[in-house]
Amino acid sequence: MNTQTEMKESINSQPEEKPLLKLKNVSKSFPGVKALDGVELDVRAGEVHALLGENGAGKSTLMKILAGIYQPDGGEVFLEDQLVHMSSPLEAREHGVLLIHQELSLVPDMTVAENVFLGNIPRFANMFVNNRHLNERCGEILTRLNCKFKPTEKLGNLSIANQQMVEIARALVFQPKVVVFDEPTASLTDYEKVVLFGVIRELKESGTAIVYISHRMDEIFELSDRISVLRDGTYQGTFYTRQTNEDEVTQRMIGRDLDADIEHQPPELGAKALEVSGLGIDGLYSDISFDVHAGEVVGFYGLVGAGRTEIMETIFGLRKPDSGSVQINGQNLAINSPSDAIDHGLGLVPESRKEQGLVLGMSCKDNTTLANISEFTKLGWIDTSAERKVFEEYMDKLRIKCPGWEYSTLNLSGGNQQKVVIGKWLSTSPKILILDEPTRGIDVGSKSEIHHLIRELAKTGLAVIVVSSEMPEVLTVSDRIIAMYDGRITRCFDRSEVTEDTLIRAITGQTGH
Amino acid sequence: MKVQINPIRTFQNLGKVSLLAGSIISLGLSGMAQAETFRIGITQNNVGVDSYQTTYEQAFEDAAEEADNVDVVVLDAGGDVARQISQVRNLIQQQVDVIIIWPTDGQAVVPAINGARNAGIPVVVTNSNIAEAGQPLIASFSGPNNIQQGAYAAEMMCNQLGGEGNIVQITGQPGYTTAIERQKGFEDRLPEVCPDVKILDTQPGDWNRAKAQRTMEDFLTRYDNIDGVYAADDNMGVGALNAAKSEDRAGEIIFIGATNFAVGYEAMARGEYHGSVYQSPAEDARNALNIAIAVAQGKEVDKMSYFDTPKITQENMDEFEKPVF
Amino acid sequence: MNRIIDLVKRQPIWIFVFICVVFFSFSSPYFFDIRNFSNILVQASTIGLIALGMTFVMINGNIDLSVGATLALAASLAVGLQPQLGITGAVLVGLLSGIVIGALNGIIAWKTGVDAFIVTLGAMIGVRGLVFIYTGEQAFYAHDLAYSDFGASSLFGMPVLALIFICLTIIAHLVLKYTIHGRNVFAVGGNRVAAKEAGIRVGPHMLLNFILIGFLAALSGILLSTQMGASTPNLGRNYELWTITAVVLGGTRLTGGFGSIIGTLGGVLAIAILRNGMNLLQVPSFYVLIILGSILIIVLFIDKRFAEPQGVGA
Amino acid sequence: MLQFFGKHGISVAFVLCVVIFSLSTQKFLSTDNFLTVVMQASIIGTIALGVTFVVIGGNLDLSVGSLLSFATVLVVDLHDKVGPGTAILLMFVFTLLIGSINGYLIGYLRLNSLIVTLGMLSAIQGITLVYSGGKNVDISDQTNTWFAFFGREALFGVPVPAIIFIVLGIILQIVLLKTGFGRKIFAIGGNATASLFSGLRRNRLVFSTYLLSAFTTGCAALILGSRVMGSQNNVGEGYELLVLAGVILGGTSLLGGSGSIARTVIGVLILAMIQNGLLLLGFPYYTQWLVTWVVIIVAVWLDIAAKRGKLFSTY
Repeated sequence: MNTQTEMKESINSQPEEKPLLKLKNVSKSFPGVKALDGVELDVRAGEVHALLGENGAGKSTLMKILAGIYQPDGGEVFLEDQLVHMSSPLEAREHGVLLIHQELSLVPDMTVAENVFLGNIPRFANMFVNNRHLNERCGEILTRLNCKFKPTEKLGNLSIANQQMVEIARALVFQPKVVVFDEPTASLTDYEKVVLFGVIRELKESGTAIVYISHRMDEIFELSDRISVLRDGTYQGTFYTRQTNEDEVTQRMIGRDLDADIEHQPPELGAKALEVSGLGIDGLYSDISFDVHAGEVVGFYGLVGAGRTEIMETIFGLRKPDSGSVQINGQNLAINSPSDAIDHGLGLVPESRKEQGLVLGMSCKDNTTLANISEFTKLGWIDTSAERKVFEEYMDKLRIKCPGWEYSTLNLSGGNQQKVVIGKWLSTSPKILILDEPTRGIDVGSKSEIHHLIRELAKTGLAVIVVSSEMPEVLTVSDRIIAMYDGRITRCFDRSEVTEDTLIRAITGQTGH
Repeated sequence: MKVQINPIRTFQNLGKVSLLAGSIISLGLSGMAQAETFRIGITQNNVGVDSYQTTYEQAFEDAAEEADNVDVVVLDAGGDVARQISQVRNLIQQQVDVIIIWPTDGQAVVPAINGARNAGIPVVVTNSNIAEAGQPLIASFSGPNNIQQGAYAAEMMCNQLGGEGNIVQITGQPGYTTAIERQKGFEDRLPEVCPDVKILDTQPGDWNRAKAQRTMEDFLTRYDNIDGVYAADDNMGVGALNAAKSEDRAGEIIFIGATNFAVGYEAMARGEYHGSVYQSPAEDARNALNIAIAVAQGKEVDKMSYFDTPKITQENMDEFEKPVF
Repeated sequence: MNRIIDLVKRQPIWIFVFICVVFFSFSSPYFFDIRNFSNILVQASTIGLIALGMTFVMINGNIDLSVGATLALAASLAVGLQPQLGITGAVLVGLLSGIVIGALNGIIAWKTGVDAFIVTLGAMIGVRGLVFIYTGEQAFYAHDLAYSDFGASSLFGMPVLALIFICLTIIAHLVLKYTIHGRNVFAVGGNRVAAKEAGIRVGPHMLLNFILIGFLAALSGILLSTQMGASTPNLGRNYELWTITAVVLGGTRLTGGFGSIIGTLGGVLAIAILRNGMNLLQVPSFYVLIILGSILIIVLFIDKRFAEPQGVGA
Repeated sequence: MLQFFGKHGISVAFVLCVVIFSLSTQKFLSTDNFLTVVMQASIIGTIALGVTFVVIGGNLDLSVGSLLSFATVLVVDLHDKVGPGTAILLMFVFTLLIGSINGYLIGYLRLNSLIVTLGMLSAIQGITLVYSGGKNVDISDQTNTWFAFFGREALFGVPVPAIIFIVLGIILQIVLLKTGFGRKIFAIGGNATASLFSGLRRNRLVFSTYLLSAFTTGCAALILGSRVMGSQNNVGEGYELLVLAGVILGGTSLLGGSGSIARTVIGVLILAMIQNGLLLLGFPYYTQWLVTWVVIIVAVWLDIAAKRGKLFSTY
């Protein structure tokens, strides 16, 4: 792709050798866990320094130390050769170190400008808000970022991607020396990524040091100058991006070889499990028709906001359609609630596992049996030992790393949390399983495990729908891919006929096949 | 002349929907008949908190219906001083001829009464008196002599105990003049008639039977030698009796109350309850209304218009009708 | 014109206030009268002053249940200490007591991280205990008539209490809308973590708002006691509930991050006008309770129907 | 240390209360007094059992005080009119009806529970007054009615109110921990959205928690009505906050998703002991309020501090 070559060229402009930010032998412990153990890092002005590691490897902890949210137990942080102690985000900011969160830390009810200047609002007479100055300065920054929205817009009305831009705008207010990006593309589509990368490139050229944290290997290789790898809280070395390759860093990161790519055999199609015809909700999506057979995986690919999640929620009984029908196993069924859906053999692994997937305060076992607790009860009484057996069965099958069935899901890593959610649905013995962004924010190792799992499930005769914003993912797991744009299905591909280019065209509305 | 449609009855017939309509009708009617009549406004303490106040309100409205020349505005402060003050303000603004006030608090309503006086509206205090400072401001007080009632209770207690013993006292709501006066009357009179009767403890029962019952339970746990209980009204007195009965100690204790309630009257008939003070809310209400009318007509009235509240005991209870509340 | 429509959309409670005014004006000859309106303002001022502070605290995502007890404490001190300290001294001590209780709530909420609901529920019970201990269950009377004269006085034909309420409402509106502190109130309530990481000192910020509401509750109690020339230990019971009701009617979101002083003023006036109007119509007090309760629920229902988009039932 | 207090703080406080009061007054540590404490706690405690379910489900119920007044007035008033059996039946029918209004507004219409139950607090008070016409209600023949069983009698030397409280407590603790219903209540309180996505019928579950709190309030009204053999219209005023204080003291989080009936029972008993002990020591009744203030905040603080791993918060 175009951008790739451009990026490669820009690296030729040699970054300065002197580190702007240097971490020496940094350690941090939490009760029972050693999160960081003797980590080294040096970041130079004008470079993009990628930080790579599985979930739980200590990236977030390191990042929070940089941003002054945590203080290290041991080791030193140098900024421009000065030893610094950053005991709060405020101090970190004063030192010129800024963090851009994975989970947006914005205030939805306030305006864009107020968010951009949060905690730093222009004032007069030391007490009052200088509204004109506020909006003008914000306007300048938005122009610099090529943003189309106004400073006075309410933040909550913006798309996730635009909110991400507001986060970045916020960092620019301080003319920072170091900007830390934590998974900035997690909720962005490929198209929006391009815009973001442009901004990062601009920052870099103006001499800012950038720490870029991501799970996505392609992004890291596209964007970064150097890569540092963490594993289990320990430092695994730094590599020049040009002199390494995906296999090497992956090996460093997970300490083992990833399974080879999934082989695709044409699926053994069973009966038509799900047939959707003419489904529509005014203002969200319209005229959605497709079917899924037992034993196949259908991928839904499109931009965030294309209506994919809403369709799945409708099928699952969470939304009422204005038109159309859903047939399951050839029967026309009215599904008015998730419990109806479950009764008819549907399962939905939702988009956001922390908000929609898990009751975080409950144990792994309790979460696993939540969707079909009635099957474990006799006259209202829960048969705990039957529950445990089922949980342990899925713990083995899905390789969930969980210290015990009583263990709270709150403390599991993202990948293991997602596996618990999948286990929950598998324990209901569904006929049709919908997975919405099943690997968002999950490290490479778990991701590949989940991909394998999806293929295996299809082989056992399950009908599977995978909604994803990542092209590699849909390409890896799907037998067929349905592309969506703006609430409509633009094209339906067989795996054999799909190319990256046609797929991109289909989801950006360029439907000239 | 009957101008006031009893809102409660009207609403019970018409239901909640026509609630406001009902009021409008009643107001319209009263407006038509206004020419020759006095408008008397009353703000009560807390109707519904016990039967005495509710019976009073009904008796007041009935008496107003019977009288030829009055039109009444009946308000209820719900026990909240601030609300009572704003109700007095509202009555001043409506320019009623006389304001009757049943004080939520003996002292806090004084400035409001002063405000009424400054607006040229005479004020009659009913049932529970206001503080000394307010006395020059009011036209009259109509109600029971609560100090006297406390003293009566002390005398009855003394008689029943035969001159010596240990007693506990359950008072009314703290800060409320009736409660303060009954306590004062009791505590002042007791040493005069019976120097050997000792008050072990005093706690409030807030005019509430359940609360008084609970307070008595605590007394019973704490003291092994309770010979008598003085409760500031029968409602609380019966609560104390209940507590003693459940501990099987009722037989050894003398119960004296005030404001004879039906439950107290019945307990007295069963021989479990020993003395009280007979006080009729209907008489209380009629007395207040009559004085207010007299004030409105410009007649001379007594500054202190007490109505009779005699002692009632097991011996003389046949002379009294069972209270309706 | 559009601005007016917009305002009505954002402040539905004012439509309700308007309807009430029209309705009562037609049903009672005493309602539409400048003296009645100033009565309503005086009546609204007690709950209203506390509600100003409550708006800050609730937009902050907190709540304060201890205001009724604080009000009683301040009133008792301001009246009870007059023989020793004189009016000015006693009033200052009363105001100080409100600030101290507010600061105590704020510091506990800040340092322990216990939810404000629980912190102030405890204070609501405990401060009432303090009132009873200090007063020995007695009502206090202000012997100096100047004290209660103040409560009854007027300036430019308006009762002083109403003027104080109006002035403080305007100031509170300006502070919330145009100062840095005001802007931070929304930031902290909208996203506490984000506010903290943006360098807003969340703890001290919330402390300041608790002090503000403590001060306003004390002021409200003292002004109420000037109307009575006295204080009673039971003063202000259930006021926390009516204050919260007024603020919620005014559109402030319970979870924080959204609200306005204008809305709160509307909520306070709505309750005061309803009470006043129903008094004038002689609606029996039993029904007043039912009507006020139902209106609260109905307004909440309407607000939810129109304010929130219908989406996934989550 | 902190972890220990977080986990067992409430039990420690309970033992501490017993020890302190026993050492300071001889009357405290006796079977009689203990039964008095349990009996006095039984009304608030019984209500608190149902409210614990509401709070675990992520909501609040401030209307229970008014509802207690309503139920007590109803059952006492109907006792003489239709006989005790029918009176109890009708009382439960109407109490559950009001509970279902709460449940409908909060469960099905999704209105905020604090405000709805605040409105209901006022409305139910009004309904009670309209029903009774503002008068006290009494049972005329207090000795010869089996209605006396609930509040005045004892089985094997244990007062019936205490038995109702404890037995109901045990049953509901089992329901909470061992049944699918209890599990689902934890789930909706812990994460309503995830529960919905897991096919739990949130509407119905929230609705049922309010039915449950109305039911336990009805049981409390039986005890109260039978003990007093009469009722005033404001008899339950302020109970909602005492109930809530007991639930909070028991460590149930107001955010929902965690809590326990057993700990609620201990919480309510501690409050009752503080009251009883201070009275026995001769302190005025209002000193208990100060102690309650301190105890509530310290208890919740320790609970949170244990979860946080640090005594002080960091904002």
